[in-house]
Amino acid sequence: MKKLINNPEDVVKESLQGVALAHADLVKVHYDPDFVVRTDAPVQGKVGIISGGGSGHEPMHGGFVGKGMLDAACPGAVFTSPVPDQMLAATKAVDGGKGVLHIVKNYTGDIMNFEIAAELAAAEGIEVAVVVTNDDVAVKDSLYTAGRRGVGVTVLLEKIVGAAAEGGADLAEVKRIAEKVNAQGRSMGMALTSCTVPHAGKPTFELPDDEMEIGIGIHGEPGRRRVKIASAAEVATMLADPILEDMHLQSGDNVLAFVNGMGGTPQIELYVMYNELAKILQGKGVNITRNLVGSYITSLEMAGCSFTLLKLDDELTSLWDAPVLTPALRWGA
Amino acid sequence: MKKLINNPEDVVKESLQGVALAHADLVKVHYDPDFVVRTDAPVQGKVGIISGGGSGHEPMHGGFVGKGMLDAACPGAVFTSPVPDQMLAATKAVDGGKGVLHIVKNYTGDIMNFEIAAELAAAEGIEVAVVVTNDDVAVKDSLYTAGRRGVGVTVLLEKIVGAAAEGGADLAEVKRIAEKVNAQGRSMGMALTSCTVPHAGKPTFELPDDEMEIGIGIHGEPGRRRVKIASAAEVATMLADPILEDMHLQSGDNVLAFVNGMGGTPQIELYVMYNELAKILQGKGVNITRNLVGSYITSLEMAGCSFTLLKLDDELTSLWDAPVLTPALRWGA
Amino acid sequence: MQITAQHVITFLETVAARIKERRDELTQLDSAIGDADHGVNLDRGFTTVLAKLPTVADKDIGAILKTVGTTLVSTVGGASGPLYGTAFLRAGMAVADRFELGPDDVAAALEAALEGIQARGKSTRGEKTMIDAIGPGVDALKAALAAGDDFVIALRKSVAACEAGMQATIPMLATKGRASYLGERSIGHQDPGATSAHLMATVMLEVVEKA
Amino acid sequence: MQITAQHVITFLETVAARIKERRDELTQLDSAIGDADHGVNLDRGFTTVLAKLPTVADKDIGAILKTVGTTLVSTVGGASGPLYGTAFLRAGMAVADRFELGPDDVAAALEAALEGIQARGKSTRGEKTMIDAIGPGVDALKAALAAGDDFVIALRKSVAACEAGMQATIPMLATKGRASYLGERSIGHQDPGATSAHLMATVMLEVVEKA
Ligand SMILES: Nc1ncnc2c1ncn2[C@@H]1O[C@H](COP(=O)(O)OP(=O)(O)O)[C@@H](O)[C@H]1O
Ligand SMILES: Nc1ncnc2c1ncn2[C@@H]1O[C@H](COP(=O)(O)OP(=O)(O)O)[C@@H](O)[C@H]1O
Ligand SMILES: [Mg+2]
Ligand SMILES: [Mg+2]
Ligand SMILES: [Mg+2]
Ligand SMILES: [Mg+2]
Repeated sequence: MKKLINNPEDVVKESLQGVALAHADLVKVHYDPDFVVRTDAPVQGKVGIISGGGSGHEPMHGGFVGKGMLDAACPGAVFTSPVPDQMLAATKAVDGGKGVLHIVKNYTGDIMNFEIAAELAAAEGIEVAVVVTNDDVAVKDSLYTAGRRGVGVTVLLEKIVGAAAEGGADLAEVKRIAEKVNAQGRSMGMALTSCTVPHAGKPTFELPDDEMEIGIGIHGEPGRRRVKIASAAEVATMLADPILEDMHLQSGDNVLAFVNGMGGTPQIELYVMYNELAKILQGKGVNITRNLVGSYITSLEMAGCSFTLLKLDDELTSLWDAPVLTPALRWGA
Repeated sequence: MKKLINNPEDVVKESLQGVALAHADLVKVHYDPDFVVRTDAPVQGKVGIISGGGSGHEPMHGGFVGKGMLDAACPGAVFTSPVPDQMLAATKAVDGGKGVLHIVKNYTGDIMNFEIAAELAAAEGIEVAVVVTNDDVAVKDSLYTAGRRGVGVTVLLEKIVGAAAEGGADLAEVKRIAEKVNAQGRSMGMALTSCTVPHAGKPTFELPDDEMEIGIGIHGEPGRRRVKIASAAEVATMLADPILEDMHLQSGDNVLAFVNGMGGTPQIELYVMYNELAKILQGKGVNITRNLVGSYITSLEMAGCSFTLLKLDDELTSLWDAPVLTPALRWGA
Repeated sequence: MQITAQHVITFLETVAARIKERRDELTQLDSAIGDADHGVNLDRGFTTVLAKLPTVADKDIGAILKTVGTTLVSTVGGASGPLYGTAFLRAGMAVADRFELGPDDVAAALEAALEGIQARGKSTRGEKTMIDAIGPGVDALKAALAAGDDFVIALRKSVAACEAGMQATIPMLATKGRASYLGERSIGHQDPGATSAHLMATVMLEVVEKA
Repeated sequence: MQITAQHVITFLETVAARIKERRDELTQLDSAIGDADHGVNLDRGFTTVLAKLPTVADKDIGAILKTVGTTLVSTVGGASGPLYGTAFLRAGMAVADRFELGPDDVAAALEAALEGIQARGKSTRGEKTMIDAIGPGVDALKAALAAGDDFVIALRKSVAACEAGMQATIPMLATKGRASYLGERSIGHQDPGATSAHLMATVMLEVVEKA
């Protein structure tokens, strides 16, 4: 295993220490239980926004803590959802008296650990609302299964909902907007290579030189199907088609197009993919009015990318444009 | 070769098309000769700042075009310095009547191609000044060799000099500041893996699973020596020691610490490395008063990182803090 | 025969040791249809449990099991943390204040644990989870005791049923947990949680056999 | 014998074809001590040259060579672009307005090319570059012609010297170009530019032999 780390057990903590040192102006890091929190938390009179999940997806979520986005983020072990103690402590740390929204990606572990934390927080008299993201069209949805995974939309949702809370929206309003974003966004991802969980020491799956995985999540899990490697144009179609089928976008609709790198894919390739996605949407008469290109929700060093489309209206557009000041996303400030 | 591309020949152009579509608010892309240029170029009465180099180092340089940084960037083929036609056209496009600074990384090819462009621009009556970055301590410097490579300092220099030009400094002043930054900055890099030039189709060098290259540049070239893989703490020492030996920093000095990813290294590892670097500098009594952590000057999908230290004074600090609005670096705007 | 708090401590110590031994095997199983952390998750949790045991050595069995449950919830994370945590919590509640347990008490505690997992996981049998190993194990234990089997015999039958249930997860299509994301591709792999559940069952048998 | 513009065109067409054939070999050499693009760079340049030849077919040799030079400068990039570009430009200036060249004219053009490369590259022999192949080749040609050798014989000696110079780059420590960054590790590899220079020399010989 080739990684710039010390002991696999210490990766998450040492990386958090680096974040604390590099971004002391924006965030503080609390240890045991671990969470990254805005330096000015709790912001009185503002709905608190927290998220969390396994580590290995950086910059998500810790990189999104700051003014206009998250109040706190709870990093679990690599690819392992955090424990309730973290979310409870973070919820208390960001509660400004107007309640706290938990942004949870739809994974059994995340759901259950946040659930327990919410129960405990409620017991301590903190009003908690929950939004679950489940935008991954690679997974067939059904009442009887774990349902779709939460992936790329989570990043966009954290930005938009963070802006709403910063703007003074109350908990119910923040939750409404959060659910709207989740309802209007869809994602699909692919991998050219696997990734290696530090404590596992070897790649989660083996992928021959001439094959790729289509329909992966963000935990190094294999995808829905394995196919021969193909051109950027073909890959773009494999990712965009299922999203478009699911979203029923009309010609003339406006979208935010998010081309995300999985961690080991260089920018030059992400822009090639963005170019392909733009061509596809242009063909459908869909307007890209906002975009995001970069590695924001990753699977360690996995090579690959994901597409996320979010249908925009004036409300979501202006919330997206609102200032944000975090280690990983920053504009207007 | 596993890459999200179409034809290797088209990677650079298609990636530029993606950039043009994604960042139309900030930059325009001119083709044949290729260069990325500020939408509002030429800015009258401002010194123009251009840079350029082989592609495959993204976001450098195209991602640094915009208000407060570069006026234009000239991307060559992957790892191949651009041709004089590009720099000549870019120089003309950004000339606001106060002359143009060429920021050139010290590679034989870059030097010669910029040299020819400068000769041609001068012939057309445009005043051109040149600064050559050569901050890589991995290379032994000497009058009789090609000298040190320009690496990480180039990113910091483009930001700082861009701020100076935006602030109204004249060409001589801009050149003075550029040379000061280059004189006060040093870098050293390492690779865990090689990278694959698209048209070459296979890794530039083979690296066993238990070895790494120390003292690499940014073109996938092998480094000065090959050693067994080591812990983050040990790697940090291998990179920081030669820099510190060369810089003679005093206890109490202020520096900008830049931990750069080579393209395939995830953020979680970069922050672990930043944590190690911070410990080393703390031990020397050197204060990190500014920092940058991320993949800003890369070698395609190479896994690895580089350290760059820049000695700061009030002038450089305030120029670093000045607003910048580019696709890859943005604050205060 | 009676199970004492000391037996429970021995059970927990042995489970912790066994998980450390089989940590990589469990993680490997999770690589195939999950995210390669199950063994690491449980090892992290039970290592902490081990450290906490001295503080509860003199407590009743219910208190010991509740401490294990909260410790697992607070240290494991993932899906198995809340699930095994809830399991031990519910088991502990089922035998609150007791310093000795008879076979039926053990069966009742295990049944409470099973219900706790199903409630927390919103899952039923046949979804390719730990429940597919625990469920049959609990059924077999109850049936054997009802039929008058001696405790050790009954536990042997229980472990056998548990093992069969674990193996039965191989051909199953997962509809819960990460494995469900693989759809058809989840078929043909043994569920990691079912495997760790079977590990605990075998340790329980060993401890009782030695009792 | 005399070299005509048509011979020069044939030379350029053959060089372009040969570089395409050996593109990957040249790139491989550059992988070892450079950045794996030399073959690709020259192929890009000479493919454009090929496309431009028809526009200069009726021009004098000087004009043809100057067009080649500017085309290489404008399309190759890297170190070899300005270097070979300057070489052809200087050669073209040396034989401006000429439609036919004698052996001494060719030698003069090649010497001008060599000086152009050294001026642009600020390099001398022994630094593990293309100069180490071109230099000896030019020397041998001049010496042989001075000794009264027939042109073909002289060119054969020149190519032989060029080849020896190319091979002599293998044990050299690079002090110019990317290879210099490798320090000691540059030793033991043949220089890509010296190799492409030798390729052009052999093509020149072939063309003249057929002339
Ligand atoms: N809804 C559920 N009900 C019961 N057991 C479940 C459920 N979801 C997952 N599991 C069990 O949890 C195991 C995975 O645990 P672990 O790998 O530690 O957590 P994660 O899946 O979050 O990485 C699975 O093998 C399965 O047996
Ligand atoms: N200063 C120099 N003088 C003469 N030849 C040089 C010089 N620097 C490099 N070269 C030649 O250029 C060749 C490399 O060309 P190429 O790979 O196309 O450019 P780059 O090195 O920029 O990638 C080297 O093999 C060497 O022969
Ligand atoms: Mg997990
Ligand atoms: Mg090159
Ligand atoms: Mg798991
Ligand atoms: Mg080269």
